[in-house]
Amino acid sequence: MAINTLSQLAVYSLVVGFIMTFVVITGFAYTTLLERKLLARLQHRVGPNRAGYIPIPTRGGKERKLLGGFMQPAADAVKLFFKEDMTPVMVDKWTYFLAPIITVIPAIFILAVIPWAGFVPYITPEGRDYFAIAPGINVGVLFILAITSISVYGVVLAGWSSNSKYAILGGIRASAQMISYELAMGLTVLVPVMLANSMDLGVIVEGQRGMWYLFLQPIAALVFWIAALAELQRAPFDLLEAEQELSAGFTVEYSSMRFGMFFLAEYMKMIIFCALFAVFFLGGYRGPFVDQVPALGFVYTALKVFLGLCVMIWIRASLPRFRYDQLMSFGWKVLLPISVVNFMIVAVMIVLVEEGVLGF
Amino acid sequence: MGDPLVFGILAIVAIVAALMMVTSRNAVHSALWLVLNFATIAVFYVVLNAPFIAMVQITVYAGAIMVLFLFVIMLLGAEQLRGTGVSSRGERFHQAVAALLGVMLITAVTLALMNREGAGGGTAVPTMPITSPQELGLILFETYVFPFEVTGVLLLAAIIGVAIFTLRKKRGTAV
Amino acid sequence: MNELFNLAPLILVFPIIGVLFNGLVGRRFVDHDRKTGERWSGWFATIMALSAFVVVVLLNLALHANHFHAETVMLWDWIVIPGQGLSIPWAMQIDTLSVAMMLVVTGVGSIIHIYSIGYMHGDPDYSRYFAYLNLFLFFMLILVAGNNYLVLFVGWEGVGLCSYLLIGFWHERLAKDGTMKNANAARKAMIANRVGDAAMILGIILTFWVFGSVEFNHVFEEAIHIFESHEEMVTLVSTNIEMAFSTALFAITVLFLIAATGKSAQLVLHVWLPDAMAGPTPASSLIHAATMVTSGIYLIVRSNVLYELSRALSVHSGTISSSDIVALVGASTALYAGLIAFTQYDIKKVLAYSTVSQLGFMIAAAGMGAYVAAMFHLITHAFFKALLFMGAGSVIHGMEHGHHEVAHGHHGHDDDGFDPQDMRYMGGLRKLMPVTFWTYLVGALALAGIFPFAGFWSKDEILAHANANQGEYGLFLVLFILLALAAVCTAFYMGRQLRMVFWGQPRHEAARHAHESSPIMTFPLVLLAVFGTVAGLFNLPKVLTLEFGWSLTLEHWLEHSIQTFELMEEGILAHVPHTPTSLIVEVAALSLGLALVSMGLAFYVYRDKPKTAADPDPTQKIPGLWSVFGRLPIDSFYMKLLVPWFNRFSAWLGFKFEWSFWHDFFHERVIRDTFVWFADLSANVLDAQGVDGIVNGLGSVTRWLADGIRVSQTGYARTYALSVFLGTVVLLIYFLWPYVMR
Amino acid sequence: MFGEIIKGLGTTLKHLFMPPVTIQYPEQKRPVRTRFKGRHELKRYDNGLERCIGCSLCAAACPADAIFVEASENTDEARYSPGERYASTYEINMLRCIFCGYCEDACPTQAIVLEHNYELSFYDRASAIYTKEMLIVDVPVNGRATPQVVEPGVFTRSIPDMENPK
Amino acid sequence: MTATIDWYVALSAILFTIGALGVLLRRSAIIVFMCIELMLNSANLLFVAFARSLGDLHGQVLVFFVIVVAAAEVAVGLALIVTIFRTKRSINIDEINLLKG
Repeated sequence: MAINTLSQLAVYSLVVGFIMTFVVITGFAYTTLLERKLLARLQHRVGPNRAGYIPIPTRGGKERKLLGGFMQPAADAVKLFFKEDMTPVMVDKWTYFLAPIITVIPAIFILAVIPWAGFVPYITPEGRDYFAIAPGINVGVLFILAITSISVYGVVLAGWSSNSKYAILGGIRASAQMISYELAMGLTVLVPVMLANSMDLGVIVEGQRGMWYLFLQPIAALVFWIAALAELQRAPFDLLEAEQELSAGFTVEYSSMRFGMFFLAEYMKMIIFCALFAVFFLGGYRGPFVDQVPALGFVYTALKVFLGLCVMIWIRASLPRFRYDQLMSFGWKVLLPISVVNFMIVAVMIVLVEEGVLGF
Repeated sequence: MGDPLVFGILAIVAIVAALMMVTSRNAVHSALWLVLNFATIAVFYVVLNAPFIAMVQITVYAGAIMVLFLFVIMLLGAEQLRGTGVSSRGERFHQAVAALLGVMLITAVTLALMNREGAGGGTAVPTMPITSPQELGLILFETYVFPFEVTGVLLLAAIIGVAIFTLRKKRGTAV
Repeated sequence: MNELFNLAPLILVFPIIGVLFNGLVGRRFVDHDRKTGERWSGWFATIMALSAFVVVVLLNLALHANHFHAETVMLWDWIVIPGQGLSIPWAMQIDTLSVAMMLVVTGVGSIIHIYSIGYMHGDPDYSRYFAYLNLFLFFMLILVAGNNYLVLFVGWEGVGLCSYLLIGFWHERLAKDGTMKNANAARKAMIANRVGDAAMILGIILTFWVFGSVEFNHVFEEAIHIFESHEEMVTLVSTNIEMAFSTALFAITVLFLIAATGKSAQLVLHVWLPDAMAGPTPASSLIHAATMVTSGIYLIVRSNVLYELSRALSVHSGTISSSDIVALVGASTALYAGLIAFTQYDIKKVLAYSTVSQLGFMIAAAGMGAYVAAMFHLITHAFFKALLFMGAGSVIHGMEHGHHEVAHGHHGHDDDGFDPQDMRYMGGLRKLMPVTFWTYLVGALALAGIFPFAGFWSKDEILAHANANQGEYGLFLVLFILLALAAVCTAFYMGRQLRMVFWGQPRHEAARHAHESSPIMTFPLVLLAVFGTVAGLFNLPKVLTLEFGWSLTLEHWLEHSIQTFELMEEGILAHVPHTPTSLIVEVAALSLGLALVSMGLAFYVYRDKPKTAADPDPTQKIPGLWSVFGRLPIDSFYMKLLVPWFNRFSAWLGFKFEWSFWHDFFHERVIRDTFVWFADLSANVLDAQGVDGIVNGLGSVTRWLADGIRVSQTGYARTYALSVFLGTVVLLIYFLWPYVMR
Repeated sequence: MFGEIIKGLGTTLKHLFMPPVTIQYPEQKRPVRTRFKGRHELKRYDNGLERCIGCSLCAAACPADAIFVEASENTDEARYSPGERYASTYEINMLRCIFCGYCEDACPTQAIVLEHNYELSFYDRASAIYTKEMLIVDVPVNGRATPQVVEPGVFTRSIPDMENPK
Repeated sequence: MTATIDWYVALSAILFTIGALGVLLRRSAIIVFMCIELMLNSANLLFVAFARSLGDLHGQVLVFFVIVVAAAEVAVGLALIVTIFRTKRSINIDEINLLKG
């Protein structure tokens, strides 16, 4: 099926988009399970193991419970859907309703440019560079930065419209944090862009044929990872939900599936940022034999995303939360200077190599 | 330069958003409508084969400028004007003149467009490939490198200015 | 042209940023919060120096990429007089010679910056010091980077200024006899240097007159051109005076030599350098040992074409050439200063005379035509002499701390005339300050010319040069003997110093309590010690038949900017003294042997002397040494004969001419009275009636107009916006009118 | 700073490979400590008579005001407890109770004791009020259920010396 | 049929007029400010449309500059509004008439 016309493109995008969104939403559900289970194990616990186990009878009348908890996400979903959806009296209605939606949409948007695999012949025989909803966009990285900057709205509006002090404090904290770390992240993302000489994520992945940028630019990778954690509001940067101070930050007045949508957005963004980290620094869908069997790309991407998620959860289990002023000064006085200097060094090195003064 | 259907839908969204922005009572709602308007214009940019500018539009306008607006509105608690304020003399006159000028502007542009040679939209438009950031960057850093540096200085001046404006002395009143 | 050359102006920009920072705001930082302020002030300056160093390294890479071809980076037209043929650009010449100097200046400079952070800790004028240091780097880089004599002269004066400022850094300090020791030392340096600078100005003027330009390349091309065409006479620019070419060349080169004797402390203008040790030790290390004082050598090496032409002309006519004078001055300075160093007790003064002596070596080498050897010795000397000075600084620091501790231990313990710089109070510091000791030892061995250290190779190259060419040039035998004796002296006084400072028993309580300096001071020492050990590799000669890949690196490197080599290849110059490219074993063995014997002798003579600080020095038994050299003959000559007469003349000028005639008569009567009369006229007549009337009238008119117009200013932003919008619409309709009305 | 972060991550990673300490609660229960203060129980004497005499001292001692006691007269035909009176109503509001144990201390007959049952859960507020029927323990093996018909004059006095009535 | 440059000119004119009327009619300084942004955007749209129509990129570069300048302007403007609010406790631009003649 060659894609020639606009309508075919639209159909392709719709189909792939639907599939990817479905996959990621399912992934979201099981990421919550992964988080709960792994966190439990890191803390000597077992985690949820009641919903949906496979009973295997053993001798002696007892039964072993296999895969305990694999229906837990479904149970959570059912719970969230059937909880009472409360709307406080003094909220700004329209904004209050819009905020969760505005939070989820950017998370889904970023999906569009992520290359999940190389060129897969069964789906697209010709003309496509890699498998994504919108492949071959020449401003892919900018698109990501743009959409990330949009996602502040959900937080700000949720905080403001709830008409609650906790909520607005949480919202302002969260958005200040996101804006601060966006700078460092944007500057760091430019490092792979410069190395690959393109903003197309597929080209960036292909640029890592020889060596992952992680090894070429460990500092950039570290800064990106830290900034991504801050952007996701994950531990140790999860100030907005600092339970001790703000109860739950901007989500405090939300309940039921509206609250669930904030949750959904957070976990989808976790998956997406892990995928981005893989694309920028871990060689994306590339791995052994991927040139012969492009479909392997899905497996490699999934593996790398899984690895990233595990590291995120591990970090959450290990590190205590930052204080707010520490967070801000870390972002502005440490991370930003490091990324600026690193950026400048990389730029100078690239020029020197191109001028032939330095040779590799 | 775009399907008429696409243009129509986008144009209607843009105009409605602009109108709602101007007429909303609540400043936060105004800001949100303006964000919608900016997003629509960004889509226009994509339609006009300028994806880089579209992304800059979203990043800077929607992502930075409007968030700044929202911050200020929320921090000042200035969603709505308090009190009636001073009613200036000749309020009606002012409004009438403003409206008249607006109508004149649109009329003039419409008349000019209708009377233009080859009006009516049949003109052939030169095809332009989708702008790549590289091309734009080359122009920016070769032809316009001096203005580019000047904008850098401008931004620096703005940063310093803002810092001085909003700096509160430890003691005493505001500036 | 490689784009990297465009970075060249940055080497001036970075230091000047440092100067501005430390000069304008550094002091506030330091006064506000001592600890953080010092960190900011010191490290900011250091980072600026390091940045300049990085840029120089990049320039170095650029030269590599450019196959060592020199590049001129034009900054702006500096002095242009249209129609007179005078056009002096402010341009930077980036060639191998200037980059070699820049590497030394910024590299050693950066290390000394780091050292200073520790050394100057706690000084009330911390930031002023770093401002001076960066200013010095700025001017020094102007000096070595300029592409003409005038820019070089700007740097020349600038470093002189910095030298003055840094020598007098503690200008309030008084000596024990109440004289303003430091301030006087600074003045002395300034005045001694002025003599050389006057010669420099004359030399530049003469250069311009003879060659019509001051740019190095033009001057040299023109000189070669005249030489080749065998013109006996040259016409000075824009005059009709004619002058013999050989005379002109002789005059120019001798004037430059005098300039060099001023800056590089050669006979008879050397007197300022030992006194300059009053400044902070790192400054002595940077300015008065490693970089500034070598600018005289740089000047001569840079002008090598003129000196070689002069030599060639004199060979032709059989007279003594200016190059020979250069070599003689250098060699005799080397020996003279070396002998004086025997009689000094101040640890820094010994090093200062040693510097004078080593500079004599370099000047002698340059005079003998061994330009590469001169530069080689300059570079190695920069490393180990900076190391020695900073080591001495570390020792002084340790002694001061020790003294402090002792003084705290015994309250009311009176000061017994203790001087932390006096070697007679030291002794046995080997164990107490191990890092300082080992690095100092490396520096001393390098200076004395002991085998694998850097000084051996560079000094040996000079001696070998003198030895190899003595058949052709009779004078070189004399030079060889003088220099060999100077080398012996070097080894002896370094042995003496090592023995007195680091071995034996402590001769004062302070020395017993001395302790090692902080890591920020010892780290630069170690760094420089490494360089002092391996710097010989830069220009290793071929040994017998062995030839290493890196042999003669410096020579191959400098070949591209010392035109003498080209002249020789092109056959324009027939007789040029040539440095042997391989090691001459006899000379090397002789110099090494002499050095070892001399050093051993020093260790033997001082094995247990002096026992106490008051003991006489063993070398006082040598007749003539202390009675002649110990009394500093040239200093005494200046003080006894020149200064009193000069003072008398100044007093006459001051009292009679300046005061009686100029002030009392001319200013008071002629100028003041005339002015008073005129002022009276303007104030009472012109101003009161004419000007005031006009101004008041204008004021009334303006007020009347303003009263009318102010009604339009409602103060409402919207009204103004409305008028702007009105204007917009009107303009739009005006432009669209042809379409609208069709 | 980074060294410490890596150290912390290492510590948690080490714990990933240790077996979990979780106890599968409804199936497995951990025994509580002997002095654990759980739900109250109203005790009986060996012969089946209730210890509580309805004196309301526990209600007076309760800082949370969780106990309500109403006393009635004993007769020999329908005897609940030794002595004159018994608690005809005894209610504890478990939502108010803070399990401080003051009632235990106040009780003159050691009738009320905080035992080890901690599984207290309710679907509504009303069911959080535990009545006497819910609190009182089962009749001991050799005893009889209350009210008992007893010989007159035997149990005329309540028993403050904490002994079973003879 | 395809959308031509005329359509964009018309759309831009409409947006510009709405923005201008907002500036003239609203009293809240913040909304006035937002209307100015709207006017800038209508001009930007026209730049890009003409860049497309004329087939050269300089229009887009200009838009880039306009956006940068707008960012600086908003930062300073909002700082001004905050400062004014601190002293006057109001952002009604009709109350800010110190320059009245």
